[in-house]
Amino acid sequence: MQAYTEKIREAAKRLLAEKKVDVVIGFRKGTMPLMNEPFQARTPEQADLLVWDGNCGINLANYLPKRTEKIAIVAKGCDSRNISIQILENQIKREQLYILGAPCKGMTDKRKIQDELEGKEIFQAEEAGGQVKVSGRDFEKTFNRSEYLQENCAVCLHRNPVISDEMLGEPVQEQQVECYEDIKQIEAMTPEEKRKHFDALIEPCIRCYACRSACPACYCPTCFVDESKPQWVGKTTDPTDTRTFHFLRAFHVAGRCSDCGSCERACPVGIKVRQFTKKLEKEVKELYGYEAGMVQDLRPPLDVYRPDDPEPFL
Amino acid sequence: MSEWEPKVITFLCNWCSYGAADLAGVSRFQYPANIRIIRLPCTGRMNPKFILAALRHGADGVWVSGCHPGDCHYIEGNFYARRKFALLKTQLEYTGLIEPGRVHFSWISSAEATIFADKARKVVEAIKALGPAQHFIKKQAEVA
Amino acid sequence: MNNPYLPYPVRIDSVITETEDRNLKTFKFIFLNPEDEEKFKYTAGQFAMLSVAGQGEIPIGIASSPTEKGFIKFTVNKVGRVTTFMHNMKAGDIMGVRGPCGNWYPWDILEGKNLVIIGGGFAFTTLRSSIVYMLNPENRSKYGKIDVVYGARHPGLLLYRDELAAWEARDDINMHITVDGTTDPNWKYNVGFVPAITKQKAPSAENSYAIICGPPVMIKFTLPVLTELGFPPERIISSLEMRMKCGIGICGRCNLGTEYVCKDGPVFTLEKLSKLPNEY
Amino acid sequence: MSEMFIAKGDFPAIIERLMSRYRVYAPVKNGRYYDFAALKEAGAADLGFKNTRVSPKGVLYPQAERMFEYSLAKDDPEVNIVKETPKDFSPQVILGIRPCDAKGFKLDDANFCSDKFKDPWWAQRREATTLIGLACNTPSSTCFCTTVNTGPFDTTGLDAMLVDTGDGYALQVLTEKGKNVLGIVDLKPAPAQVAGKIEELKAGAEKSIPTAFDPAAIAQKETLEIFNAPFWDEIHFGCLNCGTCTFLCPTCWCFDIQDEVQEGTKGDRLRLWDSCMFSLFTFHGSGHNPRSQKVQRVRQRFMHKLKYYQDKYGTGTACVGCGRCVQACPVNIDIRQVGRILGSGCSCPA
Repeated sequence: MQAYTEKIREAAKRLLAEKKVDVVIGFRKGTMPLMNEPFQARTPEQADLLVWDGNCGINLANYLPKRTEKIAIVAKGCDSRNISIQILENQIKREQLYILGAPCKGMTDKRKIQDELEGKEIFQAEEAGGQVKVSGRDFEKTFNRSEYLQENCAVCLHRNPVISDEMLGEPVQEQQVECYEDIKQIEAMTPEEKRKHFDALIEPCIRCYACRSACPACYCPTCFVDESKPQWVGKTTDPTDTRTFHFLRAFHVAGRCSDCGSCERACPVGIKVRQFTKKLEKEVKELYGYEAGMVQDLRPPLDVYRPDDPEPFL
Repeated sequence: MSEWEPKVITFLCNWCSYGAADLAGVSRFQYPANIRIIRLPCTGRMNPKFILAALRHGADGVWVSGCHPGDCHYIEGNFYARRKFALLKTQLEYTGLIEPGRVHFSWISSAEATIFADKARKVVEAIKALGPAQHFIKKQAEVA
Repeated sequence: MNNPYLPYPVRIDSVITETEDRNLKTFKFIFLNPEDEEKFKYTAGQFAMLSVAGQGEIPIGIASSPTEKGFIKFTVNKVGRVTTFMHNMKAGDIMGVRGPCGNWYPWDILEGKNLVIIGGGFAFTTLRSSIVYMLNPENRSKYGKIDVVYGARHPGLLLYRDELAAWEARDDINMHITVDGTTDPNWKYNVGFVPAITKQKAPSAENSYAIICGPPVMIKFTLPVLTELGFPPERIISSLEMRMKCGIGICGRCNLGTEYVCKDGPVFTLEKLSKLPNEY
Repeated sequence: MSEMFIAKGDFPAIIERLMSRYRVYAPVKNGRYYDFAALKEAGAADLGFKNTRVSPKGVLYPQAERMFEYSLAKDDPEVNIVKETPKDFSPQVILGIRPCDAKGFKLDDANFCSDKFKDPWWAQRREATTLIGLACNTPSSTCFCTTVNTGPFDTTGLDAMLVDTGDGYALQVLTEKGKNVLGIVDLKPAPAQVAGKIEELKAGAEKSIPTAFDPAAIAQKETLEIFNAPFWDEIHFGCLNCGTCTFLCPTCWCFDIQDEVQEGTKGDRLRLWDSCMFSLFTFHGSGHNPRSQKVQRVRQRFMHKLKYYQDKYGTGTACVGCGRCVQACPVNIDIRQVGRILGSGCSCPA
């Protein structure tokens, strides 16, 4: 995937020089190993800072809503799906965008690699081929990237961008994976077990709302957690409030979530918040045959109806 | 808890199910007094937050009822509601916030007073069988 | 340990609807514990946190003057959760007041000076406090000429109309009441925006200070007028509004540069403000 | 003051002794991360940590705290009167706090206890708390404490400090408070060679931490010059306004006050951590928001830490270089980089 770096820089310089766009949104190399920082290049010189590798997990679509200038943006499969949702929901106009499609082989899960190192700190990481070599004080270790992908990437079914103006590489082969294994496990639990499972899951939550802020589908003018008249949810880490928050957050992105994993990546305490959203993704797919952002002019499922929709709730 | 009677917050659409409740009343049909009716213009107005709010404030169950699909006074309000309800109910049960049987949905037209009374009995019975709601009630915050 | 977050309990003595749109009401409070009144010793220009149990707290300028004993008064605009709730409260209800908070108009510096007081809309509360304070027989001789320009969108939106009329009748204060427009054929005061009336009345800047409180747009257009009249930035005083929670410079949200508006403000000279980030 | 020594084998017994008299907070491993938690058993304390995920500020300043309570029942003679909630301010110990975090408490003191007002809860907990620190022998790559006027062996905020010498802990008792607390445990004097060992560890640790930026250079700059500088556009871009940095930070003290009502008859006034990263933080009731833009909020955080605090108190930055925000930021915004940019006045590759 690093081969994209050169192509992104080339495209960025060209687009900026030709004044086709005002900015190019991509990543620059992070100061931390296995991290990159979202970055917008405004000049051809800045374009040389753009990079691409397996640490570009944050969904760049998050930086689009309500912008007015012309923007080139690097988009993975998931990013592109969120962009099409945003276009449908009038957050950004298609004409404003020049999409550099990045077929994706998944993003590295820094935490998974860290877990293998018995608390030792990574000073440096290098990605080459399908491997990541990490090193620190007195150690060096190499990992197969495919075994250390973000969980959402490991079960991703749409690695290729669904819209683009220019592709950065050949489409990659889509995975044939069972993507709802953990959801099915939870479904099989008793109500009591489910409650305990989710209570334990969100127990560490500090209610910072990083999951919401990182989400490319969260752009309500006033989030429900910020409403005061009436106040739907309390602001402490009281268990009922935390449950309410996670439930409603997930419900608000039902059918609009591309499972990009930004929420999980952003969570400072490592909560697997995707367990809430993935179930809704599954239901929407089963009930309405809809997958977020896959078809350009198909509105999200809670925005439309069919007269013969199933009624499993009766 | 022998004297415990459940509180069931009931959201009824103004044009159909509320009419049915009204008709059930004037027809002197008996139905349990556990339901507390909140009138909505349309089930399309129904926001999942309302259901969560009811449960957080101590409701033992929630029942939402509106016009039959196709009969909406606003043409399509309940078609939208239907998708919300489907996802909401599954998700509520999936996350274990409530046990199956605490949240009910139905379509009842303004002429169906007997069905209304019947459904009210069934809803209250189902909720009684589950006992008082416990897990999703907002209590005094556990803080320092 | 003295707890600066704990409100003094007060009883609402009266609620007066000030404006025709019914969005502004003046609450008169009496302390439940008389000794609290002594602790709540304030100066004109300060504000207090009004506390409603179950709703929250809001920072509101003190509209009564320290020379008025036995009660405190606040004029509250209905905007958010607490204010809306307060508008439904009645005489006899119990709530809380915490403070006084913040600094005040620099009365020691203002002694011997002429004052031009410019207010717009409902930002007249601490100005009312100041005027009552200065007009008090014990204080009036300490200050020179007092000019007041006070404007509202129309006559029905002016606060404290009885008092305005009484001040109008006095000869130790020059009132310039104005409205943006009116259909009242008997309106006997000025018509025009505050900046225009300020320019027209042209109070002298000689040995004068200006105190200006009002909506941002009024301030924006009045400041050039004051500059034209010869007021330097260090003699133009304003009072800022910010979202506040603690009111005592701890909770952090009213931070502007090195200052906390609730503790180091809300009263600043224009000169001081020009050195602070303009995020207010 | 005097130097003592605790063999590693004796350490659990010492913790237990402390626990018999005090509530003892210590780093405890919780899944992937460490947190400071009140010990239930001595064995749970794990000093093999780098640093905790969330700073120990929560011990003195809980994320959510009941300030007051009141009755809303119409027939209650004291209806609507806000009253203090009884609280436990019994003596407690934070064991294993890092020097940077302890220094952070000192910086927080300036905010919570000013000349005019004292925050009663902070002040009383602070008074009741004894800090037995643990020096950092092997700082993380994200540490930059030495840049911001503290260090891996800095004792300024501590009442006593432990140094891990391999087979045991050397203990320096630094204050009267520390002496009183540790007076209840049997301590042996440190063997002669320990002092040299400590010096060696200290030098090694300090050497391993590079200087990240120059706080003095930031202090010298005009506030409005850096406030209005164009580089904020670049600094803020990636920020998600998630607030993670502020929640983890040992010196982010901003809070919100909320009322919560139970069943309409009684209620609490709570204070909760809040964050300048949230747009609601400064949102007026009228709808006006002085910091409505993301760039303004990001600027506020960094300016407050690196510039305003320096200017207000003259005691350095409101940052202790613990590196938590650098590690946890989901988009890798790095305060060290920001410090360099502020100090140099440009965003050229500094």
